[in-house]
Amino acid sequence: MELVLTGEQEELRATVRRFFEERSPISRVREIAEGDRDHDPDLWKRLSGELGLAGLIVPEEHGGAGSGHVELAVVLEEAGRALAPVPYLASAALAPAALLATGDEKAKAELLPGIAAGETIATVAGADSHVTVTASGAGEAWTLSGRADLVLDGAYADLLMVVAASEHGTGLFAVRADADGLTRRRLTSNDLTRSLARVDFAGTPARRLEGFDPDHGPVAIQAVADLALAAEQLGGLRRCLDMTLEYVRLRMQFGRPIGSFQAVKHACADMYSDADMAYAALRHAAWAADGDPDAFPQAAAVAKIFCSDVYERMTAQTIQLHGGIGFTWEHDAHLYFKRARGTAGLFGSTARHRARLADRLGV
Amino acid sequence: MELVLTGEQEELRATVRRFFEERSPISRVREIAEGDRDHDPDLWKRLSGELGLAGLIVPEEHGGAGSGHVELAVVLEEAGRALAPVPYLASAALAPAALLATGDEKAKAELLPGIAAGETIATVAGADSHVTVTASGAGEAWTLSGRADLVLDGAYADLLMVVAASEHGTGLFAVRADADGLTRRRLTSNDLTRSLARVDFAGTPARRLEGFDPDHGPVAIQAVADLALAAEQLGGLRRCLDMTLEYVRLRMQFGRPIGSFQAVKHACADMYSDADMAYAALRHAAWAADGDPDAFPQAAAVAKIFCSDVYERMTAQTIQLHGGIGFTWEHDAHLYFKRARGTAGLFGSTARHRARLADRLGV
Amino acid sequence: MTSDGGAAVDFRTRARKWLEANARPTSDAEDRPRAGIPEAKAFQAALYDAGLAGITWPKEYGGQGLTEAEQIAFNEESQGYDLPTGAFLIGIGMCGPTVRDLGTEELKRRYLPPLLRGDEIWCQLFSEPGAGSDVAGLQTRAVRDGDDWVLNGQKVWTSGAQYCDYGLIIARTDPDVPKHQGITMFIVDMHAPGVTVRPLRVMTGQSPFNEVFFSDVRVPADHLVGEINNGWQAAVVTLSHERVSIGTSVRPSANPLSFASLAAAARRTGAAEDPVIRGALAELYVRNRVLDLYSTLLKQEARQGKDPGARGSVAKLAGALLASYSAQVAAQVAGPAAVAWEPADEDAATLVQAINGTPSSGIAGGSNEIQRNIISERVIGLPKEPRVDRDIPFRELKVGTQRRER
Amino acid sequence: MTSDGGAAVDFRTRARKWLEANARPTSDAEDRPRAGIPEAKAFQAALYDAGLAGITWPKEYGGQGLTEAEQIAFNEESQGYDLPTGAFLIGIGMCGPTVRDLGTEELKRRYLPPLLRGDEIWCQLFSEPGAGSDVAGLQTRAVRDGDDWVLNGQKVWTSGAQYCDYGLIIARTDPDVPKHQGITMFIVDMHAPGVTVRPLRVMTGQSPFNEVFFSDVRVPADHLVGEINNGWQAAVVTLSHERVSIGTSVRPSANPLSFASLAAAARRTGAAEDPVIRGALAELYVRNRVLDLYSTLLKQEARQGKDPGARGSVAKLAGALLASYSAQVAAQVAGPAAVAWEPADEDAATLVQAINGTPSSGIAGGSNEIQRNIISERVIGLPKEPRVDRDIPFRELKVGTQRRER
Repeated sequence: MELVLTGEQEELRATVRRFFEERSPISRVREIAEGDRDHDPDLWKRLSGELGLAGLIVPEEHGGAGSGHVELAVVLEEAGRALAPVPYLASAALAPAALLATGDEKAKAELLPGIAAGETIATVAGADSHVTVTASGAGEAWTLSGRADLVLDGAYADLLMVVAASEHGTGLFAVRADADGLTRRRLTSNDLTRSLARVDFAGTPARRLEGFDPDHGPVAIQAVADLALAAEQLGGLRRCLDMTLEYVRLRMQFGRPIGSFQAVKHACADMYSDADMAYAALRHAAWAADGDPDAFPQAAAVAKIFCSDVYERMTAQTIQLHGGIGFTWEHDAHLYFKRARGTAGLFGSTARHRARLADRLGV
Repeated sequence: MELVLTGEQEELRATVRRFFEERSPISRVREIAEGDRDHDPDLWKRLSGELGLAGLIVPEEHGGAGSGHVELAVVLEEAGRALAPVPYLASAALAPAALLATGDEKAKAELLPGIAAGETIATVAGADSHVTVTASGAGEAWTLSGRADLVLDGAYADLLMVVAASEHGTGLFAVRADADGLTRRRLTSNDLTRSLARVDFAGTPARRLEGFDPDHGPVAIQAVADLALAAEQLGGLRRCLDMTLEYVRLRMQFGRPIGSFQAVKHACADMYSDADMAYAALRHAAWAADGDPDAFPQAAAVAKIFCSDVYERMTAQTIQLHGGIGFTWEHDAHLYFKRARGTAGLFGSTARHRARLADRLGV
Repeated sequence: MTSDGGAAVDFRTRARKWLEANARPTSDAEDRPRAGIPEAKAFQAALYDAGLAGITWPKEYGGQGLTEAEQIAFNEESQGYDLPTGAFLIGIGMCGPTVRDLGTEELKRRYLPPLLRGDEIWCQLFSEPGAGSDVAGLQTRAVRDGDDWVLNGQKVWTSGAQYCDYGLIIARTDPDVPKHQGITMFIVDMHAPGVTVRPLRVMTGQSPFNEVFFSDVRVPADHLVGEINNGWQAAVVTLSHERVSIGTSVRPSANPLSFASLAAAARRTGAAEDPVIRGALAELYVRNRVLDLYSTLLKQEARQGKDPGARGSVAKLAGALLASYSAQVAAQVAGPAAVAWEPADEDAATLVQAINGTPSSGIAGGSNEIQRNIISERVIGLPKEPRVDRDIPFRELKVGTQRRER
Repeated sequence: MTSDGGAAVDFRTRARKWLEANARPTSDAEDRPRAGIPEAKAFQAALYDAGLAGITWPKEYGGQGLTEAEQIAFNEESQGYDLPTGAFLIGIGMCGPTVRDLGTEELKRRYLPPLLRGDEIWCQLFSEPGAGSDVAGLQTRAVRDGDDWVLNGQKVWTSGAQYCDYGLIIARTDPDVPKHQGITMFIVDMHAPGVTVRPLRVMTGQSPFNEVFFSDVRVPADHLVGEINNGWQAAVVTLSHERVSIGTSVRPSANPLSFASLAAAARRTGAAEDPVIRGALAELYVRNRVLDLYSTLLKQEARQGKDPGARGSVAKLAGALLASYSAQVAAQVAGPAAVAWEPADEDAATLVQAINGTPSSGIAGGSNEIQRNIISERVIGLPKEPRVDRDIPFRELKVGTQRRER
């Protein structure tokens, strides 16, 4: 087990943080969010182009960087910290994970290069192993029916990878944005910095991917989804800790910085402890993805459960310790508060994660 | 709704408190508890005789005081505060409540006077509407089979009122301590100040009480059980609050009373708030028993759930704020800590109470 | 449950009849839009003209000169109604009583009758960006100039400032003494030149409060309430009326985070079948119920002459913690619908807006931390912490964030 | 996962072989009684004689003079074994290192070799009834008399005092200076006249600690560790070794409150079918697991040269909170069996005893409140609170409860 980042990984973090600070300051994030736009195309272009990060975990043979999940987690932490309005989680984590969970070399060769280049924005419907879409057909003629909910960036993605049930067990299907019988509606998301869609399939033609294990495939996708979300959460919650610690040092009441009052100090100590332990949980999940694949789904679930709870507590306390200013629209705290609650409920609630973990642990 | 005690009720409290302080100081409680005795017969004699409190809710026609449940709750609060080793809850609350839930005037006339005088120590098996004993027979020839667990004072009571299932629905049965086929074993109780028994019935002859409604009877008994336990809990948790507030004023560390540190102050504020609200919840349940009988079972459940949780938190915090001394055997805190956990699990766990309350509320 | 004397019985009957004829039952509340200011003013004027406003206030200032018994009777009778009196609560509950207690005879005669009749609406101007929990750290200045005082500074969290006519403001009149000793209270005309009201948007997306800026706003010297430099004591009077006012105020109708609303939602969505959620809903019921019972207990004790002291802070704190718990249960009940919803799904939008509003409950009206200070010091009587700002001239004190402009 | 150099590989092999031959695997732990002191002493002597004790200690004081790499190798190899070395942990982990760091050459040569070999067992004597969180408020006095110091006072929470040979004690040598400045550390012979050890019964019914009374106990003047009146700094050294020691100590075997134990119990009783309990068990697993991972992270960072600073307090605090949560889950899982049980039901008795022991985790070794102070001040760097006792002579300070005898 290796929980300490290498120097290169820390450098990657510094680079990505600087990139987001320069290219996607919070004023820009708000502009996108309040303008009700799906994402920031310019930022996405730079992130995939200049930094080449869209293909981070895509193998080099398919135009990617062939890096590991530790690097992926680092980028997602920074994206979560910046609330960056880009489809990074969907297109650089979920979609490649889904494709790589198949043995369909032809599909990989066709689809991954566009994803790695950032030219194809891709996402996954049904990443939470809660399959609500059914597939029927055979050979190359398949159609999908049903509804997938809370599909990340689903309203504007170019390519949807859909986990669907069929007579042959659960399969993975690729659907183009312009397919017939495909209806995508952007939902009103409480987390303004996140684009979520409801996607309806009505006899929608789809391509079935080969070599997708009905049992392990969905678990593999869910594991990456859990890791990716937890990484975003960790980045966000560490940002909240930073802003709170800065504020309690600065804010004077009763002739003292409020951070000198024991009640505030102890609240900060709990926040720090939570964040420091969440960091360990996330590091382990990211390491396990490549270092101990059998343990990965469970490690990712642990990280998702822990980070979800910490993020919710952290954002509530961030507002509480900021007092009135923390409750205003102009302050950033509410963006994180809503992101925390939005992500805790993505890819399965924390309660459902716990129930599944209990199953896995043989309780 | 009347939540404020009358002057007479407050006087009753003062009298009972003084009685326990004089007759059952904690040194005496420990003597009984560590001596592994079931109860303090002398204390019980005085409580029923001198004070006449064993028959508090028994109607005057049957030798009791004919008082209300508000008075009963006041006495139970003081018994809980003193951890008094007497079968008051079982014999003065549960057993009369069970008998009064019947229409069996003959049985009442025969049994209540002895209970009211404190000469018959009585208890109820199955007070938590979780019926595990079955009855068979007809007319005056009934026998009981099965096991009742955690029967309060069941190892030495003279009379057991047993809630049991029969072909005619749930009924109430009276069993004498010397009945055939009756096995009673005192259990090791974590709460040293409480005597609990496992009672096995094997074709045990029993007397069936008339006019016990199979639906409402058990609910009525459970309501009194909930109220009585909650009252004991309230008395105990208020004692813990008192001892903690006294200690944090007295204990000097870092040149200050520890009660001047904000973390300790805020912990005390939460404890005080919990206790003050628990008081309101209990007062309402006690009032409802006579003042709004339809609302009583729900009010009693609310009080039991709330007081159980507060008592558990309160006793844990009492030890925490006392520091090391609070963890010693010689300090009283652990007696209350164990009582809190013991009572939270009596007559149905808090989780089961919540589930039942959800049913009742039509969730 | 009522135990009025003879006169109070007559009063109760009169109130009941008037309410039946003029007020709308709470049960209709959801079907109708909230009353606007003109409608509210008309209602309050009618209430006043019917002799049902300012029930316990002296007659010479527009009140009815009756007793607490009549006030209680009115409160009880009005419980089934949704009275559109929200805009007047601060004026009648806090500002008016302060003027009544501390104002000059001229001020009382001039301002109290129109205040009670709803002809003039009032707001309260205490909080500042740099003075939140530490209200006495306020920086708004008032400097004497001829027959006037000249106000400069900023207030915040002001409810209703956009439609108010007068405000009760505290400002610093002597920065060379410790902070509590150099504050004075004034009545300020909200329509005066130099007063700017700006809505303050909060995290729910709504703007229920305002920022108010004062730029060389002139206040006549006779509009001072209480003594010069004694404004902190005056503010304490105002806040003590706030406590009473909160205790007797009308309930909000149709709270989406109430047990009833969430239980109904859980039945609708099937979440009620989940044992974990059932347990959470039962617990929510318990906490709601116990807090209600606690408020009742305090009221019943008060009626029997037992001063609740600062125990109102227990209810305030418990309410904030309950709001936070309610939001958690709501998110469990709503499930994915609390994350994102069809734009047309107003139920989801309303629920999430309520969830987003809960963080304010631990801050507004005194933070949880301040309530715990109050409970531990004023109710329990634990020692105060060492204070570092008691004896320092305000001028030398650091206040707020005082961060350099970036 | 091991990356030893050549010499360390040899060492590892040697350690592995010795352990295989001499130690008992953890899996056997539940079947056998705990080792008594004579058995433990024999084991430690064999370990020492095999060159496996004091691995990183200097050779001249009985150590092996090897590096941290060999220590890590030994720790890793011994993980599958239940070593009966508990009685020596305080001596080897805390007292010994303090003597090594601060003691005179004579003291080191006299005391360290038998300490490492387990021939002499040590205890630590810091806490007092009046000095819990505030250790520096200690009242035990040491007064110089000829060539000796004479000790009077009481210590408490002393592990192993009933079988210890020597103790590291701090006592007040100058009450006329502020409390931190008048403390001195000594080595005291636990068999000396005037030392009384009394077992201290705790709420579990067990007596894992002792009270130790000192009545005119004479300590030779050369048994002072560090400088006179510099004992507080010496105590800080001891406690810093405690942190490291806790970090590398052996796990308790078969914890009845662990996830594994409680999950097994839940399967046995059927409680595992209750969705509420399933969720609680999963959450318990998560918190256990994350705390383990956090400890691993700190260790891995330390190996890479990143000082963990006071972040050990995060793990300490989290461990205490976890113990409390575990006790809650245990009570849920056990249900009625946690209330009362058949006298012969040892599983229930063991579980409840474990539940009864959890309150100590938030107190012993520094309370949760103290840990939060440390985290906020030493890790985060938030300002210290105003201190009222820094500059006052100890003599004038109030300490403990100082309650009048009743």
